Amino acid sequence: MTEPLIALDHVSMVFKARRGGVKAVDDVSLSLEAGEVLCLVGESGSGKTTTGKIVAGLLKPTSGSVRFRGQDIWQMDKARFKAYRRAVQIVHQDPYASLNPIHTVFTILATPLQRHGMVRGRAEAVRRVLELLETVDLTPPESFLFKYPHQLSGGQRQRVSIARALTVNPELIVADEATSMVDVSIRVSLLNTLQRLRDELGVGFLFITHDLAIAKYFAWHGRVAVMYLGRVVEFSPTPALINDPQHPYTRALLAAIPEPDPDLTRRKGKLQLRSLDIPSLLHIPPGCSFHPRCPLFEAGLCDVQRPDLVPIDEKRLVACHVVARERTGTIAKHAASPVGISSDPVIGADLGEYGKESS
Amino acid sequence: MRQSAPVARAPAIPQLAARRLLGAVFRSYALRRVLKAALTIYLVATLTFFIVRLMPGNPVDVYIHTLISQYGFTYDDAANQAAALFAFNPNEPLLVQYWAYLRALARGDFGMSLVSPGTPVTSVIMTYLPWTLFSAGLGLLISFLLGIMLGMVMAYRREGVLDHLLTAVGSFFQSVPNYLVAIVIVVFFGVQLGWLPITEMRGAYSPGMQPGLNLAFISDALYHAALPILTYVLTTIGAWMLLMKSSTLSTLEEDYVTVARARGLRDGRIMRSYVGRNAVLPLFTQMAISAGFVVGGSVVIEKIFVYQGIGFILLDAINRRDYPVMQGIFLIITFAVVAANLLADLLYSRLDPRIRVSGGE
Amino acid sequence: MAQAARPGQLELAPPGLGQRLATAVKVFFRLLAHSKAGFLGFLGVLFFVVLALAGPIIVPDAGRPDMTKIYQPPSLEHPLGTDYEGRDVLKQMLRGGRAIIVVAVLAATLSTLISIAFGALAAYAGGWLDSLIMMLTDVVLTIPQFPLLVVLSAFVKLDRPWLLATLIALLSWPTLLRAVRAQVLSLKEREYVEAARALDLGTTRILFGEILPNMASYIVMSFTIGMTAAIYAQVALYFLGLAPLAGENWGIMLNLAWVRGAIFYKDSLMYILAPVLAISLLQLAMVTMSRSLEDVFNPRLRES
Amino acid sequence: MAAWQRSSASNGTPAPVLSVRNLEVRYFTRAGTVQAVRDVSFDLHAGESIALIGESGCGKTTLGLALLRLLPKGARIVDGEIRYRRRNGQVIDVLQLDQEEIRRFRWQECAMVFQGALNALNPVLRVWDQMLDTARAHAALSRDEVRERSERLLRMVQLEPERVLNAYPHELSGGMRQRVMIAMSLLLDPQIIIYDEPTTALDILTQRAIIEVLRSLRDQLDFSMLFISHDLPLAAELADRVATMYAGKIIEVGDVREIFYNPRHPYTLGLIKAVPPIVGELYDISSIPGTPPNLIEPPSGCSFHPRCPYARERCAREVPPLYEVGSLHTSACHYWQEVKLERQVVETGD
Repeated sequence: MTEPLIALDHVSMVFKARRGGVKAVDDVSLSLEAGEVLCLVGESGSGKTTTGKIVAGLLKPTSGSVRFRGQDIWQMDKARFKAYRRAVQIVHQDPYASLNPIHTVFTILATPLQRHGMVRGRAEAVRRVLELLETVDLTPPESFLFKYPHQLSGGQRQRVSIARALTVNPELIVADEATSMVDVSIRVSLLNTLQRLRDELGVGFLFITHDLAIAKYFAWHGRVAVMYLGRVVEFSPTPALINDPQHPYTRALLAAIPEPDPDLTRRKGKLQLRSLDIPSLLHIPPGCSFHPRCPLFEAGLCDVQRPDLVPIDEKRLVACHVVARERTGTIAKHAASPVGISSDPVIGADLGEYGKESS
Repeated sequence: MRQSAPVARAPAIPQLAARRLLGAVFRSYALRRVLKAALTIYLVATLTFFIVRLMPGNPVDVYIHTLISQYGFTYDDAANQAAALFAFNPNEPLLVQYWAYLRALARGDFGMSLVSPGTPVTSVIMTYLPWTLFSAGLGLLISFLLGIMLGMVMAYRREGVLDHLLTAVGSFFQSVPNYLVAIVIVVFFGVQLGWLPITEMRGAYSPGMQPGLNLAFISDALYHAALPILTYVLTTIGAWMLLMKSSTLSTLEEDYVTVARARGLRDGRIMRSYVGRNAVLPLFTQMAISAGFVVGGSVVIEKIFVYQGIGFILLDAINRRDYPVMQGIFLIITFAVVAANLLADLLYSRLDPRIRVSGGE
Repeated sequence: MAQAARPGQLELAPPGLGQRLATAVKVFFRLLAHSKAGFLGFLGVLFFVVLALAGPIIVPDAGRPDMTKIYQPPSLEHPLGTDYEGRDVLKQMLRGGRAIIVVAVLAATLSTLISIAFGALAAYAGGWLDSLIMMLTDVVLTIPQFPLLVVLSAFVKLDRPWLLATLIALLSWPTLLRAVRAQVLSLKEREYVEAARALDLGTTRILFGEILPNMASYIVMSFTIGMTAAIYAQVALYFLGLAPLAGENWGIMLNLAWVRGAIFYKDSLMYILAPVLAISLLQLAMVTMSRSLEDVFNPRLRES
Repeated sequence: MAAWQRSSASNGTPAPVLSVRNLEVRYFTRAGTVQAVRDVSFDLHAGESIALIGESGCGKTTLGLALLRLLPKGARIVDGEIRYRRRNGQVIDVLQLDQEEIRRFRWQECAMVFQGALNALNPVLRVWDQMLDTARAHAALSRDEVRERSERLLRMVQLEPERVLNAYPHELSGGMRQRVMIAMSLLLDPQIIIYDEPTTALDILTQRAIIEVLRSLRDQLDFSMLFISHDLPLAAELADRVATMYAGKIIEVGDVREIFYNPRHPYTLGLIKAVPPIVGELYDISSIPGTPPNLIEPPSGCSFHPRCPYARERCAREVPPLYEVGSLHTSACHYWQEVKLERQVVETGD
């Protein structure tokens, strides 16, 4: 058996806060093969960005281990750590903060090339930088060489960020919401560029997003891990996750997303959550952290015992007592009905009188 | 997520209680500020002790030497004499002296004046401190209030004639050292033009006035303090104005101000409760610097106007090498500035609900 | 991947140093011209620096006391009149700037170095070291600086420029340190710094290549503010007679003019006004210049 | 106040609540004059919900602010009319109101909920004080009346009134703050509420909650809505009619189903193709080539022509009018007949 490229093994991350610790990532285990695309999907506070930084070696987890080709990165010798460091690169969300305003595109791209001895002399640096610019579809590349970041549009800056990640020939790129701050009309072409890197250069991606539509499009042949309050609650191949979600949280998410199709979206019913409020990371509920909002909640079970991420078939993992019991227990009593979709009005129940008397 | 340092390990059990107590202290903004103020005063007191005790040519040795060489004292007699004056005994180990010094300070005992035998430093301070507090405090207050008002006007009328004029005047007086302003006032308005009865305005109040809380005395005190106050106001108002202007400008950009206008609130209400109150908050952090600056400036200003406040006496003590008085005055000045800062901090926490709860910086 | 090694590409070299320098100078002047006050401030500072360098060379000595020419009014021979000993005021003015500016530059350099080193250290190290540095900073910030300086002057003979500068610097670093720390803290969380870490560019390169250049305007501004603070403090010390009145400088002139009663004679008005004006103008020039420096260093404004 | 027109209910269809005609808004900047809103006309009828969609910088937020005359310094309405019909039938021109009249018009007649709402509430005042401020600025309501009304509205948006009214804004989550703003927008019972990106920057489940709240409010209360959003799904979800904006102009208007199933402008088509549905098959998606235009010097003719796959020589020359392309459906494209939405399924789910 070959070792995966990157593996997180029971990784947790606790941040110090004024009032005790904040558990941003809680016992997460993931693994990524070379060239694979894995999407981390979750809302703000789900720990997806922190997980991404742990994978990129920018944060050291408070417990658990991060392995690169089977070796714990925090116990590597210097040379190996450097090799790992270069193998995993990161592309950030904010195109306005991810490039140093005082450097030109050339300096930004040539610095890592020269630092790691990948080019010799200025001429070679220029040639390689032009090549990189062309790779990320910034054409004609010459016109971008000596531009400052503020002279570029948001989409162009993101492309420079990607080119910068490519300077060290990485095997994995952690893309942290890399497309969410550019306009819709430009987003797709950025995604296409990334997809081409995967196909042509064999770069793997840890693609972090809050947008399931993007995850669906970018990782159709890959897998998606859904995170909630620091834990992975569902982990499965993308088509299965989108079309047959298992965890009540995933189902709620999919049911909640408005569709760009009036008929389809209005057919989606109301959310059936027990509470609208997301618990604070300072007070994560005991047992299953989703239990205060979960429609499948069973008292005495979900609020007491923490569900493990368990396989429910050969490809999918779910962390839910009820779903796991139904799918793997004797025989499921009823086919899992799409929980999020229902016509029962839960929200807006007491809107009764106001309309009548409004003057 | 942007928290910085990861927590290492859960604390051991015995530490928990202590940690909880510390936690409670750190959660209370007011308590934290009071502790910080106390710590500052303690550190300054310590610093002062070691300066006085350890500097080359420290006053105790100088005094003992003087007694021996000029008055023929034996070393022991001289040392005893010095001990009485300095509130510590130079023959004892340093740490014992330090402890005695701290205990004396806690009792409010600053020792005795060297130059005027029999006068406790405390009484010197009590005689002159009120006048500095009065003039510098009033100057600071007037300058702050006037500054934020003018700053808001400048922001509301930005790029207008008034804005440009006030910016120019404000920058000018902010740059020019306050004692130069005082000198110019004395030279021009006092001596050359003779518009101001500069000699008559000297002192903290007119000779023969009975100090008391009556109108006649207060107006007399104001008359004597007018020039120092004017100088403080002129030289600090520029900073307040410019700070308030930029703070107001950025507050005007805030969403809640646009929303308040969308809500149809009256302009006056928006200006006071939505713009003004939020814009003034960042200025409180400048109070530390400003209070220190005004009190520090009082040393020169009081000398120029011959206003008998604590700064005037400090210079006098330095010129006469009256070390206990110097030390006492320096401590009391620091204490006043720390107190002013504490006051500003507490006021700030009253005005900003976010501080009260989270205690963030 | 597209092959970019087309012929003719290799000539595409970045602008040379000379060209860059020329652009920089052009941009600098355009920006200063953009802010007229800033440009005037810059010219003012330039003037005083030249004066400090050249003054004592042009006027090799200030002349001898001449009791027959005490407090003379301005004349062709003595454009600013004479002092209480009958010496020429203008000559003293021309010679008296150097000492002041030298001490100011020394003090500002030292305090800027202290604040950058310890501010960056606090921000980078974090933890207890950060807490300790910040606690000390807060304490020193609260101590009224000038009274402390005055008290210290009773113990230390301030007869050496570097001694005076050191004392001033030791009291004036806290404001800048806090600013540097806050700036480094925010810069080191920037995404481009994180990307540089991922690219393994090394701490030195990150600190000097990514973080510090973004603080250039800040540092230069603070340096100027440090200088104004140092000028304020030392002139006050001279004026109060707490620093030895040896040599010639504007502070000493101020002191002598005040103490020897020059303020009471109309004829000797220029004797006291000249140093007042010179110091005020120097301070004003530095403050106005530092305000417009922000623009000069902001790359966003470089183009168009 | 100039009541220069009375509504005539003679022709059957009631006159619109809001009628915007040829509105022009410009920003006067150092770099030049930005034509943020160009020749915009539309009607909003009672009880109707219109979505104004477009990408950042297309002028949609400026348009929203212009309707309340809340434009920032440097921006000016240079031309046009904004006619508003009061409940009593009196029609006024918003652009002719004096300062005091426009102040009273705001919120009482037309309220606006802003993007994200993270910073829409004054951080130093409790929610209750801000509710009271709003009511006091307009009507002589007693404390108790305001209290009662606020509590009822907060309950309608699924918030606990006692807790929320006593809270400072920072004590509430983003979703709660947005719901407070929605409740506040209803406080004075306005005829029109403008929602500027009401769900942006909120989590998905919170977004859904807001959508449901808005939907149920609409079912029960009598007001018209104008949505401003870059988010197509939100429009699909909540709008009766959709107007697409590009480069400061409205380029297509139509019934929501018409726009989504039968778009007749290449830009609208491009937007729809860039955002496929989540559930179901994987559709082909594509982006619009090029970048949004510079509004200081917008392209000649049809502003979209440099990015348009259907563009011909005429498009660079001739400004397209809003062609009638269907029942109550207009499109500003010379070649609207050729524009057709076709979607390709790339792959089906397992």
